[in-house]
Amino acid sequence: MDLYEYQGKELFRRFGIPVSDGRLALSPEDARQAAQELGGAVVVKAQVHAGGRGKAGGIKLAASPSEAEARAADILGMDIRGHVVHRLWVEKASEIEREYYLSVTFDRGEKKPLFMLTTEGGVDIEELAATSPEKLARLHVDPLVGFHPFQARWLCFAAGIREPAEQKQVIAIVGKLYETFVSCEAMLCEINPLIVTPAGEVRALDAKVTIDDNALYRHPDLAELRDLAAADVQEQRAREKGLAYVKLDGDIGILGNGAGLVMSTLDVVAQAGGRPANFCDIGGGAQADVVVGALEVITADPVKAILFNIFGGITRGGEVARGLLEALERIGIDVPVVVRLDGTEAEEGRRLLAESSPANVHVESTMLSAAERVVELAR
Amino acid sequence: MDLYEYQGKELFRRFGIPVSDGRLALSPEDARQAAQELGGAVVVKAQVHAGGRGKAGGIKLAASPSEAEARAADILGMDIRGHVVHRLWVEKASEIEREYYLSVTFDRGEKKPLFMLTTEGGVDIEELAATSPEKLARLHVDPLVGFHPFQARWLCFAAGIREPAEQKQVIAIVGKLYETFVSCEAMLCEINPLIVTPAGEVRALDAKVTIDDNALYRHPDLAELRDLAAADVQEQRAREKGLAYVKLDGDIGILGNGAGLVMSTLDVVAQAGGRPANFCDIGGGAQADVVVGALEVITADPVKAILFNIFGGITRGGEVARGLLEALERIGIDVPVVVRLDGTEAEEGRRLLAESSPANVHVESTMLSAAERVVELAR
Amino acid sequence: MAIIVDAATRLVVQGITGREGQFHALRNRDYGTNVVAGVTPGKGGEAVEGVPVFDSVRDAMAETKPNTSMVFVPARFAADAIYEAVDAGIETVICITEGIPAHDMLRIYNYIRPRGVTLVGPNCPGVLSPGKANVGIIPAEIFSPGPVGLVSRSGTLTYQIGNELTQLGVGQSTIVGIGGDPVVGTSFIDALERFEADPETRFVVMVGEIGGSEEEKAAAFIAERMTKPVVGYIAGRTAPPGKTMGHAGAIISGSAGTAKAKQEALEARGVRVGTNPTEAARLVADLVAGAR
Amino acid sequence: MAIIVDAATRLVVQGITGREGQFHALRNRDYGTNVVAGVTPGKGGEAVEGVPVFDSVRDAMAETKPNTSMVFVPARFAADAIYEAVDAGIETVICITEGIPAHDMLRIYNYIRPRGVTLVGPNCPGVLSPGKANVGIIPAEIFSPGPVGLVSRSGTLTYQIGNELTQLGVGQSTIVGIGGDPVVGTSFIDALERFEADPETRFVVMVGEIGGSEEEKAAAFIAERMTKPVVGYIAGRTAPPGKTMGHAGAIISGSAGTAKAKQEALEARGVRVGTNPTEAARLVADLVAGAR
Repeated sequence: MDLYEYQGKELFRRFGIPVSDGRLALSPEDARQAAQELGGAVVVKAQVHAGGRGKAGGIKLAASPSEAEARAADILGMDIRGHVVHRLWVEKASEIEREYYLSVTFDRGEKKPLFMLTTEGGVDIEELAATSPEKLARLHVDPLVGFHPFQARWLCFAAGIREPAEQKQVIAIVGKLYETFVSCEAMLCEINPLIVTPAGEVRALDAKVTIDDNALYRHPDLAELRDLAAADVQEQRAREKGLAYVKLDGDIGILGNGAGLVMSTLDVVAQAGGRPANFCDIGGGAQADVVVGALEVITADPVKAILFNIFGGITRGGEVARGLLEALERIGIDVPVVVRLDGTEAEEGRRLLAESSPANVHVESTMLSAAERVVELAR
Repeated sequence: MDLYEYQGKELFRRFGIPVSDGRLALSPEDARQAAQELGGAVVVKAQVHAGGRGKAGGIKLAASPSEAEARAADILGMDIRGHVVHRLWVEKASEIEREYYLSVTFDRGEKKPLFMLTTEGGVDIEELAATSPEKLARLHVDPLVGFHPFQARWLCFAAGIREPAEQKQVIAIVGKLYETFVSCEAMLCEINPLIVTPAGEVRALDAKVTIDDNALYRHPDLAELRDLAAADVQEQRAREKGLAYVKLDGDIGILGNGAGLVMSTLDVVAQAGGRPANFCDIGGGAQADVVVGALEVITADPVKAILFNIFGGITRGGEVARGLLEALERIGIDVPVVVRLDGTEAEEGRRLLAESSPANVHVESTMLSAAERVVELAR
Repeated sequence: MAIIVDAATRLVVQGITGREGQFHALRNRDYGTNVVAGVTPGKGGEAVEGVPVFDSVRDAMAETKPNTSMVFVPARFAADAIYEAVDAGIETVICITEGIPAHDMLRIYNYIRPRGVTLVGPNCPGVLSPGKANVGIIPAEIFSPGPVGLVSRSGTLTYQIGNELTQLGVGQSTIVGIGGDPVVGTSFIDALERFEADPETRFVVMVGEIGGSEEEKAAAFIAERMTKPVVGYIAGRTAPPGKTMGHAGAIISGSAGTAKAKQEALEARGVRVGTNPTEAARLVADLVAGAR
Repeated sequence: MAIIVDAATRLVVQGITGREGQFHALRNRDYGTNVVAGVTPGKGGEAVEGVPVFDSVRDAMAETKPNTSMVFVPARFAADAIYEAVDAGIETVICITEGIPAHDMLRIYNYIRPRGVTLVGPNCPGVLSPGKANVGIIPAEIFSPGPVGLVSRSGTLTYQIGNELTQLGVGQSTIVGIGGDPVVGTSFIDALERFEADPETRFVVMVGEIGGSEEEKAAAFIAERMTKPVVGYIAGRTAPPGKTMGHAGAIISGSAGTAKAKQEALEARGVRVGTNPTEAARLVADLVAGAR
């Protein structure tokens, strides 16, 4: 789960990482009010889960409340890389002397948390890592032993931060960021930029925090943020049904069991010349009702045909067929449904479908032929 | 630092370990009031850092507020193994079906926290470990990996606690006790007895918690308890001066550098037929003012003579001699002081003493001769 | 020989009295796996169709000497179950459970590695050595003994490719589902290393997907350390960046973790990569036929 | 040879710019110890009487290749300093600092042990191998080279006994102050094991005190594994129970940890125990004389 900047900053504040004062605004009036309360110049920032907000015009300076209102009106409703702006964060404008970059994330290869710090702030970190790795201080933390202050000191020295007062603040922020990372079970905590003001104060000017979905049950306070953060109502509905669902931009609904198989199904449909409308994984061991729910979700997208690709292990073909038949009856699906059933109890499933033989259900015996058939039927 | 039962229970409550409702009482009137507020039968319990309170008459049942007042009057001022009762804990009386024992402590040999659980509650745990080790479930926790619920389950099964509802409560208490142990940096957290009520509720009926003195700087809330817990004003004064001081019951003041050397000095004084009045370790690298402070502390006890045993490493003989001379002048010590100086700058110290040569200062060249001399002078 | 599970496997099933746990424990036993015990706290002394159930892995160890554990307990209790297995002296833990928090797995990984414990998963279909033992939920009937080692981040995709191989008359030495989570106990490299050392394995299929850089690392490992031919397939060629595709680990972050980058990394090291499961299976079948 | 420190020691001093750190670093160097570097964060690039100072142990390692660290930083920062030393690849850490929280030491101990790092202390006077190297605060002038290994929980008591030995004409191979805290990195057994293996050590004196059961364990170790004669002394024969006698670890809990119990455990295993430092020194001198 990705947090919005303002949610991430609220977390930072809770863990003692300095951030600027600000207010959430849902309307231009809110923004005016926020600017008034904050006093002085403010920055109006679009709250969307997309990079490059600044370049896209989603971040504007405003010298007065009325200017803040006008900028908010400009930004609200903007489409930034497919994300419509519904929320703004209005915060006190900061004077910036220098911009750094600091993050802690999962190093999936090393299986350890990885800190990265550079004084080349504001840049693309992947690019920096590729072109000037010597400018990027990297440090792994042993998750059993935890973080120790010497590591923060070493990061500072390695990144070339030597001014004592500044170093002291950065060291404290590194420690608190690790605490945030572990306490909130984050997959990523990124501050880009971490700024130094002309007065020498170090502060997080942005916040990018991703929380592990699997850990949310231990963090009801963070789980609540999800509902607010949910970019897509349909994705949320699918999640509530225990489905992994991703909206795509084509017209063929894709449903299968197991993330790898569904991804592969998208690939073969694309190879056959079709465009998937979504990705829907019913997971392992799904019962008929889950299949019904999944069909409800994917038919909420405008689909011309549906591909049903099941290779049962823990999932049983009979259950899947029963779910499909039930859904046809209950939801009234009239687009063609291509079904490919293999693995556990596949014969049983195929038998059930053959017995009932609904007009719009087409059974195929291989994944490739099923993909070709559904593309054909979607034309 | 040992906590009183009521302080330990307050900690337990904070960490979610069930304890009985109770009130602190400093007078019989307090006890009456407490009993009134709690309602029903109460137990009046002496708050002292000594075992065997019950046998000594320091724990009494009271059926009514007036009875509680009377029992409080009996107990306040009692001397329990050298500890005068100044505080009472008045708590709701518990019905007891069974008594267990649960603790987590430092296993100094294994260098790991050690849990002990037995259903043979209320007994002396050392004795049980010696006579019926099979009745004592013992389990070490890896401090880097932390505690895991399976360990609590295993403890329960090993101790023979099998009733599911009871087991569930004990498992929860084990987890919370570990949390208390680690969060408060305790050296010992002991619940003896851990009771099961006829209704099947599991609760801590006593609390023995020892906090690591060295960690108190990280726990200001616990450090505050120390002032309340301080059994001996003099020990507290010594601690404030950075001295390790223990009051004993003889008449020879003992001062030295290093705990081992001071302990050894007590031993040789005893071998020479003397009785030490105290143990005072000025530590390593003490300056003259520390020596003065130490002499202030040990002369507050009724001493007939003082033995000064210094073998300097980090401690310098000159500083010690200067401190002694300053103390003689400032505090006006008139009892004989036997001095043995060796190690770093011992010559300098001996020279300073010889130059000043106060009438009551006797320099000896060995530890044994110094011990013999001070015993002689104390007669 | 095969790898990870074989005729020497003595299996304890943690969570054996749960619905799925029982179903698969018995299915594994029916296949021929030596299921020596089950563990469900509080049900010690019971039995599941002849498999004795213990309160703890320690008890199961004392009585039945298992060397391998299959973890089938719910996500909230699974990390605890893994620690329990390791603490009791289990050498190989195969964790089927899905949804274990990543920070838990991070600690578990760093805990087990220096102790020499093999962990497969979590969120994986298990390990099957056709004709020898099956530990997990892999439908054994679609596989057959043979020379091809199969390692995959995806369960159903493994069945898909295994099925195609079997239809082409090519059997398998061991099928390892390493799981789709960001932190898994056995990586591609760990599995490849074992296949390289296993005399019964002569070819390897590696089924990757978007996210992370394990396939890229495996490519380097294959080039430097493998003598046996490897065929690859990467799922998610059309997945959009920034979206988690079902598996928590299947996400393209920025420009990293794309199927294209992975395929290129493999091909640059001489690994043949199929563009779909059918093509990958055919590439292997051609290799096997060529070697005959 | 000697144990723990010797002519091969290359010392980095953590906290070298502090008052005591500087004093003892230079004193150790004057004795002949090879002090190659100091570390004080923020003072990298400076020097203390010719000893280069670095910002981190990692930097010191890169430039001067120390193998041993002496930790002289305040208690609140000492645990961090030990982790830093180990992380940088230091093999032997001698921690003089007093007052480190016990839970910190518990974690450090369990961290360093599987990594094969030797930790002496904390809250200890250090290690001296007369004529070779001195790391710590032991006043070297009261010791002289010879056949007796000395290990002790107490600093000043060690000086006392060392002094008496020297006056009796008996020199020492190495003096190890293991420290008086409840959790120390090197136990009596660890030191005894090294003395047993050290050809230059022919006799051992072990100076214990009340609290814990390390002396009892050492007694068993001596009986089972030591061929060299050991003489003991236990301080605190008259200490009352339940009182912490200066050292955090020196406390009699219930009936455990008394000097009497320790002395009996040692004597039961054939270790001669002196009732005071002078007597202990004489017992050793007699042994040495007898062996001549």
